[in-house]
Amino acid sequence: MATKTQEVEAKGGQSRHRSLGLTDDQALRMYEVMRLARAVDERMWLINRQGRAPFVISCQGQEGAQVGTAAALRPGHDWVAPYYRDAGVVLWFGMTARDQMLSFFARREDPNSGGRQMPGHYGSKRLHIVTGGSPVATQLLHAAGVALASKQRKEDAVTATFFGEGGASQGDCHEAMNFASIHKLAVIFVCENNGYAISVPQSHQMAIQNVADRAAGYGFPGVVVDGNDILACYEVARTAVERARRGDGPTLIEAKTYRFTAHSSDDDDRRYRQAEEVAIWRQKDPIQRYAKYLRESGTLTDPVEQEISERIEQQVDDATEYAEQAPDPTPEELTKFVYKQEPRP
Amino acid sequence: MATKTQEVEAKGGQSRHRSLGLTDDQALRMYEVMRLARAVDERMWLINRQGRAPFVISCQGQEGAQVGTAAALRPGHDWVAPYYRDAGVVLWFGMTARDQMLSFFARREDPNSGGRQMPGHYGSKRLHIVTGGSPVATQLLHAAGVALASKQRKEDAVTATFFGEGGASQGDCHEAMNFASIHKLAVIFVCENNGYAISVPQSHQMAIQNVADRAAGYGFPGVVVDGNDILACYEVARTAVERARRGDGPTLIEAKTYRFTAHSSDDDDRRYRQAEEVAIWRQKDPIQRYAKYLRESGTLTDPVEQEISERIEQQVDDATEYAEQAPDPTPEELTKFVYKQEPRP
Amino acid sequence: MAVKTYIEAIREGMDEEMARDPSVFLIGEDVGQRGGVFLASDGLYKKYGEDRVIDSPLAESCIVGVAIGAAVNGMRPIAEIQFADFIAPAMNQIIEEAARFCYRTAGDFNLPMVIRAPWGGGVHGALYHSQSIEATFSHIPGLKVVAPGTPADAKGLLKAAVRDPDPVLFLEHKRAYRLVKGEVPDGDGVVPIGKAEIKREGKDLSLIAYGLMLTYCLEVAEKLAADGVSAEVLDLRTIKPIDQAAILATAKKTGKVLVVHEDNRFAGIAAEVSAIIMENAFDALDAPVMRLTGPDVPAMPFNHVLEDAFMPNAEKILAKAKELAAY
Amino acid sequence: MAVKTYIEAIREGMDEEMARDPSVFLIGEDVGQRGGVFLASDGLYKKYGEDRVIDSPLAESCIVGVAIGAAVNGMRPIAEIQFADFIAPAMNQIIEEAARFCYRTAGDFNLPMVIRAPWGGGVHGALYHSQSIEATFSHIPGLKVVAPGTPADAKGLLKAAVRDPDPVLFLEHKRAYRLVKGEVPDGDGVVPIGKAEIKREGKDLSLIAYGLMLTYCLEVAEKLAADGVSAEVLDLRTIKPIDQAAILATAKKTGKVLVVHEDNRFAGIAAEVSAIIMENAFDALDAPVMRLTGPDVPAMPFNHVLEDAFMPNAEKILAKAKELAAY
Ligand SMILES: Cc1ncc(C[n+]2csc(CCOP(=O)(O)OP(=O)(O)O)c2C)c(N)n1
Ligand SMILES: Cc1ncc(C[n+]2csc(CCOP(=O)(O)OP(=O)(O)O)c2C)c(N)n1
Ligand SMILES: [Mg+2]
Ligand SMILES: [Mg+2]
Repeated sequence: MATKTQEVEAKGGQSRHRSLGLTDDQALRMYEVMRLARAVDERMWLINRQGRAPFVISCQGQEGAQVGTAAALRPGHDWVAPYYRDAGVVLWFGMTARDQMLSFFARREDPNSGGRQMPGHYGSKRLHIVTGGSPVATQLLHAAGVALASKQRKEDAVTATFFGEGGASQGDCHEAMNFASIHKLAVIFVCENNGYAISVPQSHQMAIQNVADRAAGYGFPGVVVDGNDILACYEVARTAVERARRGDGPTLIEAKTYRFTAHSSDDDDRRYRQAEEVAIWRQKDPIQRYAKYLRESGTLTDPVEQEISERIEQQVDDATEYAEQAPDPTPEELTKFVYKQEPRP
Repeated sequence: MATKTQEVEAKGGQSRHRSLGLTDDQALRMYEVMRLARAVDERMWLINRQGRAPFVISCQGQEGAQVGTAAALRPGHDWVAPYYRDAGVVLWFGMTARDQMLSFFARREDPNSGGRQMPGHYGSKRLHIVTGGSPVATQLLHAAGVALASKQRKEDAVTATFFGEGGASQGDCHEAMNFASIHKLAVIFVCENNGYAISVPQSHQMAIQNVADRAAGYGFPGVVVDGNDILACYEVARTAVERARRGDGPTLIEAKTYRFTAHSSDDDDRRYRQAEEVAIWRQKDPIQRYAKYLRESGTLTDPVEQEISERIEQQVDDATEYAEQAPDPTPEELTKFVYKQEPRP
Repeated sequence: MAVKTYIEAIREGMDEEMARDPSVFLIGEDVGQRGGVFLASDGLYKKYGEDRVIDSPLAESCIVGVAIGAAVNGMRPIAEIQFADFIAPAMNQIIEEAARFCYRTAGDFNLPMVIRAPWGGGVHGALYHSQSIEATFSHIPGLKVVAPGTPADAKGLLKAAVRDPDPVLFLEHKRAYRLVKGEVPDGDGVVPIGKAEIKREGKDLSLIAYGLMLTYCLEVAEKLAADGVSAEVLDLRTIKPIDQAAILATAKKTGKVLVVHEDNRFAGIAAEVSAIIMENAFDALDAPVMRLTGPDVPAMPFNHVLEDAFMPNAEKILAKAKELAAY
Repeated sequence: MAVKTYIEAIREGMDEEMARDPSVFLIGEDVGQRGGVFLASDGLYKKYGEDRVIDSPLAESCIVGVAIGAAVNGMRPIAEIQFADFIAPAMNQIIEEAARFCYRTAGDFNLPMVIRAPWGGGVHGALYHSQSIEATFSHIPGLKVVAPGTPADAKGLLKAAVRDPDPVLFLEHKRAYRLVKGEVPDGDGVVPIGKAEIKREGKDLSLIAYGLMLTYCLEVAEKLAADGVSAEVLDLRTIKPIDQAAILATAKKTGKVLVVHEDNRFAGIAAEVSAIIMENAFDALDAPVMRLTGPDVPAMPFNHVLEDAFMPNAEKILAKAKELAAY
């Protein structure tokens, strides 16, 4: 099956982003958010390896799929129910490097959870990011519920939810897609298929090539897209968003991608992945690829690149310093917020 | 989509059963089991309406799908994991009218459960009928597990599991089909689609026409068949069984059918079904239809019909009498068999 | 005040809350056109339309998961699980998601949602239409669990549950639906979550119960009175958060406590009540706290002999209460 | 006898059972090539092949449901749930199916299957990699629940679980995996399910625990001895069926009991132990049975301050034990 990418590349050529209706500024913002997601992540690994923080879980390699799809949404108006890799999604939706680092160091000020959850467990009511726990695929049903509420109130918000191809094996995935389709809900299901659920390769997870093929069994479109081509991701997401806003129901987008790191800082991926395989995918780095396109299309110049790099460096430094020094919660906070009794401290 | 039935009818004409490799005797046995299932069920309603037993749940209308598919299996060698409507399946697999009535009256001798479960909750290790509880769709995973064990031991047994289209909405259905396909297990998924989950019509259960279309999303064939045409059901099941025994993996058979009665004796289907709709389907009674075929093909004569009727009448009378007088369990049995400590009483 | 059945009170409670607040809606299997398999929502589909009374697919995780999402986005869903016995497919959504939303976000998210579940036995429901689930869910921090015993409490607690900012598991005893009748105050009689109530004053011993067992305990108290034993009956009403003060007050008052429930015994609510009294009123006890509960058997069999053997009833409670009184 | 870690003992136990009986197989997420996320099954995939060490899709209901079916058809599956926190999607299969197969068929079907689940906290696992689940599952009749505290018991109970005719939930404490070491008998040392063990004799008070808490209680007993308090330490080992005789024996012997667990308090195992003692040894008590447990908070936060605040440890146990001793 030809991927969307090839089509888009054929169509758009050197000004693909403009032919997709993206201004240069927008195209550059997408680039910067990808890079910021990557930079924060890389810094986390560094700090983790120095023993200054116990746990990292990465977005690296999947930023194209994340930022590309998220960019088709309206932050603050639309909703996202992301999963733990979706640094790119939540940064697009308004989280900051500081937020990321506060969560990484599990500080009291961590906006996701006040230091209660592991990094990667995003949530912010203000930013319309539905809180996520660790059990995979539960968020697909939450997304359907959020979209149901929008429909009940006749609002045009779209809800996008993100998950790995591993999560697609869960019963909740089936139930969510079925429900969203019955009610023609404005949901976009984004499967970031990186080929593995921790160590388990796709061939042991399913007997099909494309998760997207399941959409037909629910009565809505499924599309496969090159997840490392941010503009291709943007394009299919934009189509899905339009469809959803029209009231025509959900779309399943399967973004074929790869994770560059081990599953998490607790994992050793050499036990189940060949170094060659990882190397091949590193060649397809969505950031490099997009940078190349932006340069070739004249959108990204050296001075701009320089500025972006400096901004990111500065943000990551600032965030790290700020968060590392930020206070921990006090032991008394342990028993707070089991129920919604009190205002947030 | 053209149903299998039409094809089969076109192909087989007046001696369809012989062209399917069924002897006259086999064809008549199928007829008799359908009729027995129906007769036992009708008697149960009678007794229930007289207040002599608290609960009935019926096979009526679905006997063609049940006996047609079960007849493609080898009782005692193959396995079934049926659901509560599958009187036709379990009678084909060796249960008797007495067994049915013992369960109906919840007697100690009830082979399914010793009087513990409601009627329709079949189970017999000896007969290779996997015990069923009430939660729908759990049995699909059990069937996958039974088939996995057969595969692990390199045995050629096939496992068929049966469920309503309502059950197909459960996460377990997804997980079972996915797993069975990954391991190419010898499982046949038989969905008896009667258009309703209690009161909820198919249109509120899914946004697609055919449950069978989901099979593609797992990588195995899905077929739609006229569930009221027993020979068509037999044919598709036979194909599925052959495929399974060859080691080529599962098949999903969706038998379109209808239930003639309310969901159970506790239900009032007039709250959600039009009398006309029920009447139309009664015209398509799988037993009448098969009888007509058997007569027209010269397989069923008046004397044979007479014999069958007498045999059934006698069995149902005997079973009712025997079971109604059979002893209840004693209160002491309440606490037995929480664990497998003791031999069966 | 008018006399109503327990199920009428619940239906009225839902109806009034839906009329009061357009963000309240109902979702579940057969709740729409059918009006629910017990007719708890009879008439609401006609009155409020299919957007507010949603017939879901046969999928409990879906029902609860969708309700969570809707609650996130400003609605107040009432999710019906057709029988408590079928709540297990939704446990991941209830235990790992709903119960933890508030805590895991340090209060940023909260879920105003109700999960209604007809529960309990004595209705020839057999192993899968008779179960008690309160211990399982009460053990989970972040959930509130309510189990009214009277029509007035059922209606008042349902209203409280709908208005509560947190997920509430609302247990409706199936046998109480039509058996239990009582006066229900007119108007907006909200009964607070977390407050037990003494349903009968007494001084010799205390019977602590909830749900259908309340009815039986009141019967038993009447019989004990005839024998000259004065029994106090404490109706927990809310199981979680439990009203520890009320439990300790009655324990200290009478010095003898019998806790009654249908749910299995091991690590059940009676064990918790016993442990609470042990820790906080040990010196006030004149006898050990006793438990009369369902046995540790998977559930109530279909056969009536076995069902009766499982089910606590007035006779069994009376015998145990007499044992306690004589201690 | 050699000294081994807790996780080595478990790995050996599986290995030996798989070697002994060809019907034993392992199924779970990442159990194959990866050897499990904790390496509990490291090497088994190579040794026994992919038919007997099955990497399942990411679907817990599938893992357990398939194990049930395989057990029906003559196999003895060991199903691994990667973290106890992720068992909830399988609850319907465990509670409503596995636990009820034997009962609902009056013994015709039984399920020889083990569900292994790494559980407990103190490993920076946060809300979803720290949970305790024993109360939830022990409440369910038809399941056996085992929670060894030493390598020898871990191996011996694993063997017993594999050979048991009924479904056994086998809880492996994550923090014990590498922290807890001990002598493990050579040969086929099966430890019977359902038997507690006194791990240290004493006469002034009893500490009752299981899992990782055993290690802490033994530490505390040592410290108490230095203070002249003789503490008996009873290791439950099996939580369900619970060894009531052993509990009552130690309670009657010392008259003072402290029950310790990480799991949430409300209707937890400590409540059951307290209620059992209340009912059967009331007159032998010199003090109320006390509980030291995890608080009723959804689970252990990631931040180390909050994690420490949640987790019972030797210091907290010691303080409570002194309170009990002084009662
Ligand atoms: C219900 C559940 N079971 C197990 C886990 C443990 N776990 C965490 S991530 C993961 C693999 C997820 O794979 P996938 O969905 O493909 O996402 P990816 O990490 O590849 O992006 C597993 C098994 C979990 N989080 N939730
Ligand atoms: C998990 C679960 N939820 C709810 C029920 C209650 N219930 C029993 S049968 C049924 C409808 C089943 O519909 P379908 O699967 O289509 O089978 P049919 O009765 O139509 O043959 C429902 C909702 C159940 N048995 N299990
Ligand atoms: Mg993946
Ligand atoms: Mg149906």
